[in-house]
Amino acid sequence: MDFKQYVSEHTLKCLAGGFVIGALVMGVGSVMVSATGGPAFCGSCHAMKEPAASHAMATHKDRDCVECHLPHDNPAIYLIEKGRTGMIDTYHEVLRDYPAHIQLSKGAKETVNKNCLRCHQTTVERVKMGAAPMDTGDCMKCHSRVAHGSNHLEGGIKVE
Amino acid sequence: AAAPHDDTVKLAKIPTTNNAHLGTEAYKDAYPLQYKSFMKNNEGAPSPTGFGGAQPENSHLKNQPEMLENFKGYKFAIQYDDDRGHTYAGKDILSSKRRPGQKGSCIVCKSSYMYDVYYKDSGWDFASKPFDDIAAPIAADQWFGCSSCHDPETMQLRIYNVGFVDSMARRGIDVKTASHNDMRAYVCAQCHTEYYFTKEDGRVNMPYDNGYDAEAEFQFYQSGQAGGFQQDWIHADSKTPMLKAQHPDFEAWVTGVHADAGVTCVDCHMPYVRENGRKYTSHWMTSPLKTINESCLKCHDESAETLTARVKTIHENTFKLQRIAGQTVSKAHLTIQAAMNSGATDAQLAQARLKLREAQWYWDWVAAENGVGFHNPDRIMRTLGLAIDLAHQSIEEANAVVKGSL
Amino acid sequence: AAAPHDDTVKLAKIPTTNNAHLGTEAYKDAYPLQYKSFMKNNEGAPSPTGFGGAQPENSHLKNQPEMLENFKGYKFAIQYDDDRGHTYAGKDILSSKRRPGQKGSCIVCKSSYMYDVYYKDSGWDFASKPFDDIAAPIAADQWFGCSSCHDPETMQLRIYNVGFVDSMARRGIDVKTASHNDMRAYVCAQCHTEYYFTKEDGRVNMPYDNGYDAEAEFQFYQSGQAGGFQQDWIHADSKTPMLKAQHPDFEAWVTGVHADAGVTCVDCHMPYVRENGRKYTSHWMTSPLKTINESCLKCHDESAETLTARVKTIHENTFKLQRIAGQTVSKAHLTIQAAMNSGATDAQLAQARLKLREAQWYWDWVAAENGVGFHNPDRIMRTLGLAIDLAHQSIEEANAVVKGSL
Ligand code: HEC
Ligand code: HEC
Ligand code: HEC
Ligand code: HEC
Ligand code: HEC
Ligand code: HEC
Ligand code: HEC
Ligand code: HEC
Ligand code: HEC
Ligand code: HEC
Ligand code: HEC
Ligand code: HEC
Ligand code: HEC
Ligand code: HEC
Ligand SMILES: [Ca+2]
Ligand SMILES: [Ca+2]
Repeated sequence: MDFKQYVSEHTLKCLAGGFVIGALVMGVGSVMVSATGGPAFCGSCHAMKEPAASHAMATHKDRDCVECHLPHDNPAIYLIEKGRTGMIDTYHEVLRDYPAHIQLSKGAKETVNKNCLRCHQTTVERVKMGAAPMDTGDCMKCHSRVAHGSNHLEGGIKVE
Repeated sequence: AAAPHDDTVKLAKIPTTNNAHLGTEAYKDAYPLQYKSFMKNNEGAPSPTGFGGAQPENSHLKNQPEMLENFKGYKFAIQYDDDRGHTYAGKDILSSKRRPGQKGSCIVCKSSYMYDVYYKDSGWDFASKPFDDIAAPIAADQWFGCSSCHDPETMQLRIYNVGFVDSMARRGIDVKTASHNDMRAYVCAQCHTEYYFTKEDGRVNMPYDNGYDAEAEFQFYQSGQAGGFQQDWIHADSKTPMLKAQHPDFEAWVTGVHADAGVTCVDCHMPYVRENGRKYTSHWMTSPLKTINESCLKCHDESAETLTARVKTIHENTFKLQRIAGQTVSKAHLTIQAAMNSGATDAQLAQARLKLREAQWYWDWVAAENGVGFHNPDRIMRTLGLAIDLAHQSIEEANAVVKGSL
Repeated sequence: AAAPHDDTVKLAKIPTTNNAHLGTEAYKDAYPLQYKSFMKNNEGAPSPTGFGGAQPENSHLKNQPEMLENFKGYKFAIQYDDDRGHTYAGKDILSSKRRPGQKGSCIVCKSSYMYDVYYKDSGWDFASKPFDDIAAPIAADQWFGCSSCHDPETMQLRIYNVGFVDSMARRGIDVKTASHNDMRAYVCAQCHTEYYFTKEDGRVNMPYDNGYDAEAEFQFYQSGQAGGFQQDWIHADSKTPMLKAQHPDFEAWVTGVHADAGVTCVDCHMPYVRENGRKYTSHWMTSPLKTINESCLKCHDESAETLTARVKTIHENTFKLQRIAGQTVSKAHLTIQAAMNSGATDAQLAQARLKLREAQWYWDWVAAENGVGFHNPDRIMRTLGLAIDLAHQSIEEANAVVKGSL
């Protein structure tokens, strides 16, 4: 029996499992929160191996995943979002139905962009994108590789 | 839509006395970084690829002598140079041997005086008046200034060339509501495009109605969509009614792979640079390979050498076919002339001339485009392939009229 | 150098009785994932671009009827189909109307039987023997098997086509010490390349000595570097000694933008895929657009739609010039034939024939290449531009001989 079959026959169990993980993350204290935001934890999933490996080669290797991928407007939203995305991730990880190359959803892009500005506001504040990055096609239009290196390197695919 | 920095950058009040706001000096103190980099347009360095560059007197007619034949009977056979920095726009039109006899419409893409003074006052009236009268009041500093791209009051990007606004409107595109990213191309497109002067009132118009490529634009001219305008001149040797193509940089780019990815003229030709850790927009609009780090490597991971070599390869492939196309077109002019000398009638030569007109249009579209293929390699090469085929067909046709054919 | 996943892949002992190791069935249990995906090569789906695809009886001769004229007098005018999955390699050569009369050399790229049995036994001797004799012992399963790319003992990638090894050596490249990345192209290149059979002993050789492009390869054949080999056939109508170009996929790719970046055939045509979270190499070698997520989006940020549309655009631009080139070449054959009928001598037609030979070579180089432009757009388009120019020159020349010219 393959995973897909397993999950479709035990959908409720799996969702519950995902929920428990999400709830755990939300419920446990700040120690747990910081322990589950870095490459070691995030990179523990199959789906996250490639992003983690490419992140390890990038200029931002010293920044935790959540520095970019979770909203930092206020702690409550941070925790809710962490739980919500954690459940989605877990669900698809178990199903193994995620695409060969995961791409950021629109909302996830906005989150990342806001986080770029969190650190780099001063650098960009005198040019148009300082106030509204999404309008210029976003930071990723030019800097998509600062965080995850690249598969475009001369010499072919490095991250495999 | 297109504020260059919304609330983040201090807006300065630019003086308007003597139309100082149409120049550059008036902005010097308020925007020293942009001003300083704009002045780099005075530098005259060659390009690392050996194509283009910004040297003075880099004559197309010398590098591609077939142009002397192809433009025979038209001003472009007298002087036709490679473009250089924006700061030379006024100087170069005033000293060009193509200037004498021109109309006011020629100032459209050389100074926003066109809009801020003449158009605001009396619409396109200036376009049909003698060039020298229209150019006289424009001071050296006002030929190409910050106002060519910025609204002097808000410093937002703007399109002052009303001809471009109207032409885009006919395609259903309202440039007033364009996204910020699109504005980063339109602000260049208003000048870096094919255009013609309408027969009716001499205004500038673009042949975009059927599409942006060379074939769609040719169809525009052929089908009477240009109103009374039918040709730029009659060729001296072949007596063919000819079209001159002018710098379709925008049209070449817009269907290419970079436009697909939302990469605009500004991203390559005006990259962000830094002073004291803060970004500003480079105002040195030149070959991006002179600033390859900021212009290309922010998106590309190839080495500067690999990338430069690739651009050069594209240039070489393009130029190879461009020369063949141009020289075959020359031969077609001479063949038709020889047919005329042998007594062929206009009716007999109609087909050969029509093919020559189309062939030259395709060749010129590429020769006049400034990316030497890079802005859209396979599209440009297709256009050259058509030129070569049609020019030969014209030669064969003219021969057949006089000599018969197998 | 080229271990597939080095120590991570468990090595199985593959039986060699009856040369089972030259087939696929013997590997089924040891490597089920690769075996299963290899069997997908039996699927016959069209490509999303409308070009290429893997349908049976997708006849080039029907889609480009000009080929009937251009290959007149040669087997390719009888049957010439688009390629399909590797599992058909044996079936298709055995049923091809081009088979009768061929030599043993034809099995080189259809089965590693060539190397593992014949070559190991007595070198290139098999190459000049009758095809049917040489093919007889090869079982259905052994025509194209895992051993076409893998050393059956080590499962490392290997190059068994000694002709390719020798030809690369003449360029100073020792494929035995190639990097793993290079092997991911060479393993395909050994078959997906232009080749000829030497006059001397019928062995397979590649015309790489002067470079990989169509112009360098033509120069190779012109300058006598191919030894006694001078032409593939004499054209039935124009009596021109012709060259047939064959699938120069490797040569097209190797000077292109993807090769620059180290992107190999395997990266696109055999992407990594997953089963139960573990990666393996897809062995369904077909249009990468059928697996665009794995093949392209791992590197590209554009959407699947944008990317497919872009490939299609490149195909369309290429095919537009390819048809023009092919049809002009046809016309040249007929024009030279007409000149002969009007009494022109071989000496008078020498120039016209030489130009036609070169023109057809360039056209065919692209028509036989399988990427329809994508593997190297501007290089391919340059090659077509040259074909169009030369074919017309040939027509003009032949006309001039008989009719004179202006
Ligand atoms: C400095 C900011 C930053 C950090 C730190 C970061 N990322 Fe990303 N992440 C990005 C950006 C930017 C993208 C979009 C890349 C693109 O568009 O190609 C992205 C994309 C992704 C994607 C979508 C797949 C892809 O490659 O585009 C995943 C999954 C991901 N990140 C996971 C992670 C994980 C796991 C970590 C920690 C190991 C991490 N990220 C650390 C900024 C960051
Ligand atoms: C349980 C395994 C697992 C863990 C742990 C995990 N991920 Fe993921 N992640 C996945 C899967 C599976 C997907 C693909 C979901 C899909 O197909 O939409 C994914 C998708 C993503 C995306 C892209 C989502 C989108 O819609 O744009 C980001 C960003 C991401 N993960 C970041 C992280 C970060 C940050 C962490 C650590 C806090 C993390 N992941 C931990 C399995 C995991
Ligand atoms: C948590 C803080 C933080 C976040 C979030 C962050 N950065 Fe950075 N960034 C840094 C620091 C610190 C450096 C200096 C390099 C270093 O020491 O890691 C840096 C360096 C850079 C550089 C220069 C180095 C290079 O790779 O070219 C760029 C460009 C950059 N960041 C862009 C971005 C973008 C775009 C994002 C969002 C995708 C982003 N940063 C998110 C902290 C951050
Ligand atoms: C249109 C292209 C483009 C976009 C969009 C863009 N950048 Fe940049 N960025 C650049 C270029 C070019 C440089 C390099 C300037 C230099 O090296 O002087 C740069 C440099 C930087 C640097 C400084 C790097 C260093 O070495 O110190 C940071 C930080 C940065 N960008 C952050 C951002 C952030 C945050 C965003 C989104 C709000 C963004 N960028 C959007 C083009 C872009
Ligand atoms: C050929 C067009 C053009 C000309 C001429 C021009 N600019 Fe700009 N300018 C731009 C573009 C494009 C931007 C980027 C705007 C954006 O993305 O919003 C820009 C941005 C700016 C900005 C915003 C900050 C920054 O660096 O991005 C300032 C200030 C500015 N220009 C001042 C000037 C001054 C002063 C002059 C005359 C010396 C001038 N410009 C001439 C096209 C031009
Ligand atoms: C629609 C905009 C537009 C109009 C109208 C226009 N130009 Fe230009 N001109 C340009 C652009 C853009 C360039 C630089 C690109 C190039 O040279 O290809 C240029 C370059 C030039 C140059 C320098 C290079 C050369 O060709 O020698 C001269 C001189 C010139 N123009 C004269 C004229 C004259 C005379 C007229 C009127 C008949 C005119 N221009 C009308 C846009 C325009
Ligand atoms: C008002 C009309 C106008 C606008 C707007 C305009 N240009 Fe130009 N451009 C010209 C003219 C005219 C020249 C030629 C000047 C000369 O040769 O004397 C030129 C020359 C150039 C050159 C050649 C410089 C060299 O080094 O050879 C580049 C590159 C260029 N423009 C890019 C741009 C870009 C990018 C934009 C938009 C940000 C832009 N232009 C907007 C009219 C314009
Ligand atoms: C992806 C990058 C890119 C984009 C986008 C782009 N260009 Fe270019 N452009 C180039 C390169 C590269 C060259 C060739 C420079 C060389 O060979 O030195 C070039 C050449 C030119 C030249 C001639 C410069 C010279 O050296 O004489 C002009 C003018 C020009 N481009 C205008 C434009 C305009 C207008 C647009 C937008 C409609 C545009 N470009 C979009 C990269 C770009
Ligand atoms: C903002 C991002 C960006 C910038 C800036 C940029 N490119 Fe690109 N370039 C792309 C994208 C996206 C593609 C399409 C292929 C891909 O997805 O990687 C591409 C494709 C190319 C290709 C292959 C296409 C072809 O026509 O052969 C070349 C070569 C290239 N770029 C060179 C350059 C050079 C040179 C510059 C600077 C003058 C430049 N690019 C600037 C994003 C960019
Ligand atoms: C047309 C060439 C070709 C044929 C035929 C072929 N393979 Fe492969 N195979 C490859 C390539 C290329 C790789 C990737 C090797 C690398 O990068 O090291 C590979 C990899 C493998 C691997 C290593 C694991 C993996 O998935 O990357 C195994 C096992 C394998 N092949 C088995 C087989 C079997 C069994 C057959 C016959 C059913 C077969 N191959 C037929 C080209 C081929
Ligand atoms: C150097 C390798 C090589 C040699 C030698 C070779 N082929 Fe092929 N053959 C290929 C490749 C690669 C393909 C698939 C690509 C293509 O069809 O363009 C192919 C495809 C075919 C096809 C299917 C498509 C079609 O053309 O109808 C037939 C039949 C065929 N070959 C017959 C032959 C015959 C007969 C010979 C001997 C005269 C021969 N091959 C010699 C490599 C070769
Ligand atoms: C032993 C010779 C040989 C080798 C090695 C080889 N091929 Fe082929 N290839 C062929 C032949 C022969 C055909 C045509 C089969 C037919 O049409 O009957 C073919 C067909 C194809 C096709 C067409 C499939 C379709 O769907 O239309 C693709 C794609 C292809 N090969 C890619 C590759 C790649 C990638 C490699 C290397 C990993 C490779 N080949 C290695 C001989 C070879
Ligand atoms: C960057 C990706 C890429 C690389 C690298 C690449 N190809 Fe391709 N190949 C393509 C695409 C895209 C097509 C067109 C497919 C279509 O239109 O459906 C194609 C078409 C083909 C076809 C015809 C398939 C069909 O549908 O009939 C063959 C055979 C082929 N390639 C062989 C090769 C060989 C051999 C190499 C290496 C020497 C190679 N390719 C390198 C992407 C690639
Ligand atoms: C391993 C990385 C990789 C893979 C896989 C890959 N590409 Fe590319 N592609 C590149 C690079 C690198 C360039 C050069 C431009 C750049 O640097 O972005 C490029 C350029 C391109 C271009 C612009 C060049 C041109 O010729 O117009 C297109 C289109 C393109 N790729 C399509 C594809 C398609 C379709 C596929 C899948 C069949 C594919 N690529 C697979 C890395 C890759
Ligand atoms: Ca120039
Ligand atoms: Ca096929």
